[in-house]
Amino acid sequence: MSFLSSYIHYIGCFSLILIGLYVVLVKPNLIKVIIGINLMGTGVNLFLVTVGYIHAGTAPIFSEAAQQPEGMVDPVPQALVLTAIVIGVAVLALALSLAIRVYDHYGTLDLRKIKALRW
Amino acid sequence: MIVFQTFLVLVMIVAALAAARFGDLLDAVIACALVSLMASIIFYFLQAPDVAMAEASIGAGLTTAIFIFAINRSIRYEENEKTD
Amino acid sequence: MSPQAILITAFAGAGLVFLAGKVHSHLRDFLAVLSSLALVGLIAWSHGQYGPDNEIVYVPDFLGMELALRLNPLAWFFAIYIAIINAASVVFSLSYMKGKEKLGFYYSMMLLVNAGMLGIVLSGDFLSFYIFWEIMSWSTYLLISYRRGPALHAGMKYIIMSLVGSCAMLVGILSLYAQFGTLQIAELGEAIAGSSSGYVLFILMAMGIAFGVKFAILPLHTWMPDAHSEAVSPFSAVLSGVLVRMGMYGFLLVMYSIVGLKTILNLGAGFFNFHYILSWLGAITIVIPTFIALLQNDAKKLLAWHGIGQGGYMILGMAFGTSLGVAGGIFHTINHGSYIALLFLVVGAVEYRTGGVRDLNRLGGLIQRMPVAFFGCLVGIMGLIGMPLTNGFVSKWFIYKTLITEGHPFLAFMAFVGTWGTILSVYKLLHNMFLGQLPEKYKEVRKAPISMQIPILFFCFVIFLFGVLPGIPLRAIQGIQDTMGFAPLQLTMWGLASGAGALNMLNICFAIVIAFAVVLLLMRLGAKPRRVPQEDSYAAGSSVPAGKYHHSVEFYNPLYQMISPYLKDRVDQFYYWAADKAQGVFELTRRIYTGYAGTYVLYIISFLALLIFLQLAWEIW
Amino acid sequence: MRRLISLLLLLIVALGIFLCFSGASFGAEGASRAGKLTEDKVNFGRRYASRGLEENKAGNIVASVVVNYRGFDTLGEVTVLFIAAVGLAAILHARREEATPSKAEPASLIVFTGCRFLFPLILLLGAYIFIHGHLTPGGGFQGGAVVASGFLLIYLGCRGRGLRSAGVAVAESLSGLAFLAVALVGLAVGGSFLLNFLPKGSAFALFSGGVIPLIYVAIGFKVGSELGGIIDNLSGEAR
Repeated sequence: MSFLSSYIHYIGCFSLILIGLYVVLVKPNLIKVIIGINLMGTGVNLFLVTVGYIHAGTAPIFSEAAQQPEGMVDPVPQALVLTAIVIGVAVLALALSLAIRVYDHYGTLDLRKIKALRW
Repeated sequence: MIVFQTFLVLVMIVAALAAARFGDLLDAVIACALVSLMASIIFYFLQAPDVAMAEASIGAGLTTAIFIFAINRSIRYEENEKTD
Repeated sequence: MSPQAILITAFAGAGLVFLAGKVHSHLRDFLAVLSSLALVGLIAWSHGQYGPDNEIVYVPDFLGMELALRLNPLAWFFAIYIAIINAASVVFSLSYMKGKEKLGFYYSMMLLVNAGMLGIVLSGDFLSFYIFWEIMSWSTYLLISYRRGPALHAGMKYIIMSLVGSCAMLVGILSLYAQFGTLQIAELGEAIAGSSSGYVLFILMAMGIAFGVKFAILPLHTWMPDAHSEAVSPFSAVLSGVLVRMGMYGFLLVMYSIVGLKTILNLGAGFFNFHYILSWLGAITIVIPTFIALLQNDAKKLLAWHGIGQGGYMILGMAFGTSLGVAGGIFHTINHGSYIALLFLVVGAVEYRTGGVRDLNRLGGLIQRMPVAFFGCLVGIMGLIGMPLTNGFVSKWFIYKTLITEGHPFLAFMAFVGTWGTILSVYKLLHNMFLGQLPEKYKEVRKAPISMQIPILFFCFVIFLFGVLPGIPLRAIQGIQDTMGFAPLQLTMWGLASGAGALNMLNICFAIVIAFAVVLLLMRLGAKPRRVPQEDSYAAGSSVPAGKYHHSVEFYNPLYQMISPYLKDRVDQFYYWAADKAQGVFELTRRIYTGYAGTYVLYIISFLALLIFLQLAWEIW
Repeated sequence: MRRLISLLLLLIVALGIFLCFSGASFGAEGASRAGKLTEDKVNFGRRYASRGLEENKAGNIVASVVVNYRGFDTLGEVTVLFIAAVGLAAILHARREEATPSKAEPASLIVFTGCRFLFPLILLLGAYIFIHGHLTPGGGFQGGAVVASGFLLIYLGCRGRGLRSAGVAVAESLSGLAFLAVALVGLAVGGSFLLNFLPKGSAFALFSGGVIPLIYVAIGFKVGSELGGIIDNLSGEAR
């Protein structure tokens, strides 16, 4: 149990990153590759927030003036992840729009079949 | 509480594996949304309610919708994956 | 006149001509001729003004080095030679290039090549030498590829070989700087005297590759025929006449001005000493290209191969380091410049009047249509062969005499063989262009315009002048040799006064004039020649259409069939083969880019995994 | 084959990651970390958490960090978002002209009415989230995303209706300009970009935190309109 409590979050986020990497490595479908990148992004976000966590911490939000700041978790990774999520969705949309254009042009999303990508 | 979080993480990993595995891209995207949802709940447990909100609305909501739009405009099923 | 003024004139001329080309074509032509003639004048005026007054540091501190210009006998000699040939071909260009496009660019590039070459000979340190060398190389590239199409390929071949040479030269220069901390040519001469012979050999090799490419010594010659057949004729004259001979200047500079006579002669041991190898290279450079020239049907290619072959004589003369031989080599350089430029101009004139025809099988009988060009061609090939009364005779005499007195009968024999090949092939040139039957389509050909005749006649005059009075250039050459520490030759205005092999051109001149008069007299006394109409010949009882009857087609066919298997340009083939293989290797590296995003990620992950693996392995060990 | 190699490589990477993090367990304040956590100059998170309330009078420290302490990052992030949206519109523009009108059936009346009913509520929720960003969890990004999901609902449920591109562009530009203007006023008033120049008010009140609510509202509008525009572009409705 102590192992679980120590590492389960790390296991979760690195599993996501590795699964995402695996998808990017192996899958030839462009949308699948983007899904993989999305999974990796989620994993990285999770990792950053996990790093900022401290045991028995409270959220970095004061609800009353008397609350002590000592027990708060680190707010900086949270702010970082907040922006990262929004940027992530914008970049994702851009990638998907490119995928749509690729599909319009080549009629396929299979990266192995798109010869023009070859240099 | 840690047991619940472990459960969430396991569900998330299984969902991610499913997203990697499914040949139907729509299924994969739904699995992806599940991953985001689980991540969102984990964020909440990690005392990051702001991030949890963002992940829930953007990761689980908008991203899924955008994926679905894209699939709608291209193809739904992954091609036969011949390992080369 | 300071060297700076000369260079400023040269470069400003190039720039101004380009600008004038935007304004008006006559202004451009006028400026081009004016600036090239002004250069000749300036350089001629600066004759004899050597010494410390004319050593100018024009950039005092460039990366801790001084960039300097200087004027000495060697530089002056080459400068006037460059300027004259360039001026002649600019004058020739006036009508040859008329109506072509991008003329402003053409003229300014001609002047820029000129300026680059002047910069090379006037530079007093190796850095500016290198800079001007590159200016020359690149503007030459632009001029070779001026006509586009296949010319681009020829230009590419040239510039690639030239760049290889430049890189080798840069290696040599950097090594010199690292070794001695200076690039001033005057200081290098003293500094290098104490260094080991291996190092000297390395410098000579590195520089020799650069100069050899420019000079078209045999294994490095392959760019030249292509470049010539694609370049415009006036530029061919410059290219073969002077630009190639910058290699000669470089050899002279490095071998005799910097390394010094004594060191050069003691370089290497036994049979593998430096001047043996150089002279054998020269001998091979004479024989093979001369016979390849025999097989050419393109007039300019033929001349280009001769340009390569004649370089061998210069190397032969220069390699031995005797005063006679070096004088012969330098003299042969300018002689070659005069008659090869003349021949290229003649071919250019023929090409101009016949509408771009250079194929020797399709020309003929132009003697009556273009008498001046014929005369020029005749004088040019006389010089090329080395007939008495021409300057080629004198310089070849020097070289042969050097070979014989130095005891190299084989080399001398090879030089003679080269001369025979020259005679055969240039006779083909003369005959196929000017003698024989005039094809129907050239009935209306007019003689060359006056601006073409002037350079042609000028070079004819130079050839005869230096042939009869070789003392004029030889005295200047003696000035060069004094600065290099050669024993002085005993010169007279007519030739050599020294004992064995004394040469008196005046006597020879008289002898030839008398012989000529006798022959003329005999011909007058004998039967009068009769002009034979073209159709008046035996053709198995039926008359042959005039257009079919042409003597000059496949001129040396039997000989050709005999020697052509031995004379393939295998060096060129080898280069192409090497380029092909290299391209194959580079194609292989393109396989890395599979166009599949997963593969790229795979590379990154592999690298990451490698790092992790190494780290883990490190900890275990 | 490829799969095998990939798995092998990932295994090595996973091993490396595992070895990296085997020492640092989750949520623990180890001896080295604890020592530094209390130093404000070293641990910015600690500094923001301990001083954020008194400096900005904003209860939500994350909002303080996003808008004020790290406001410049947010400006850059909004720029990235803008560029992505513009790029997406440019990429899909060509397609848009030739797009045929969607042949999808209109939604049923219940869905249609439900969507129309829910839409203002969702907008209200989004507005609430970004207006209260400095007090409660949430803020411009989350609120903007909620607003955008309201538009998404309209796209899904009420075919043929949607954002007007001009309106989206105006809202987006104005909100971006508002962000910049607030930041520049700070530069003009106090000499530093993004200075919190307004009176802070008392903590935990709606009008507190100086410029933080203002900027968060601007970000909310901007994110909402940009994500809405992205949805608009991607949904491919020809209008």
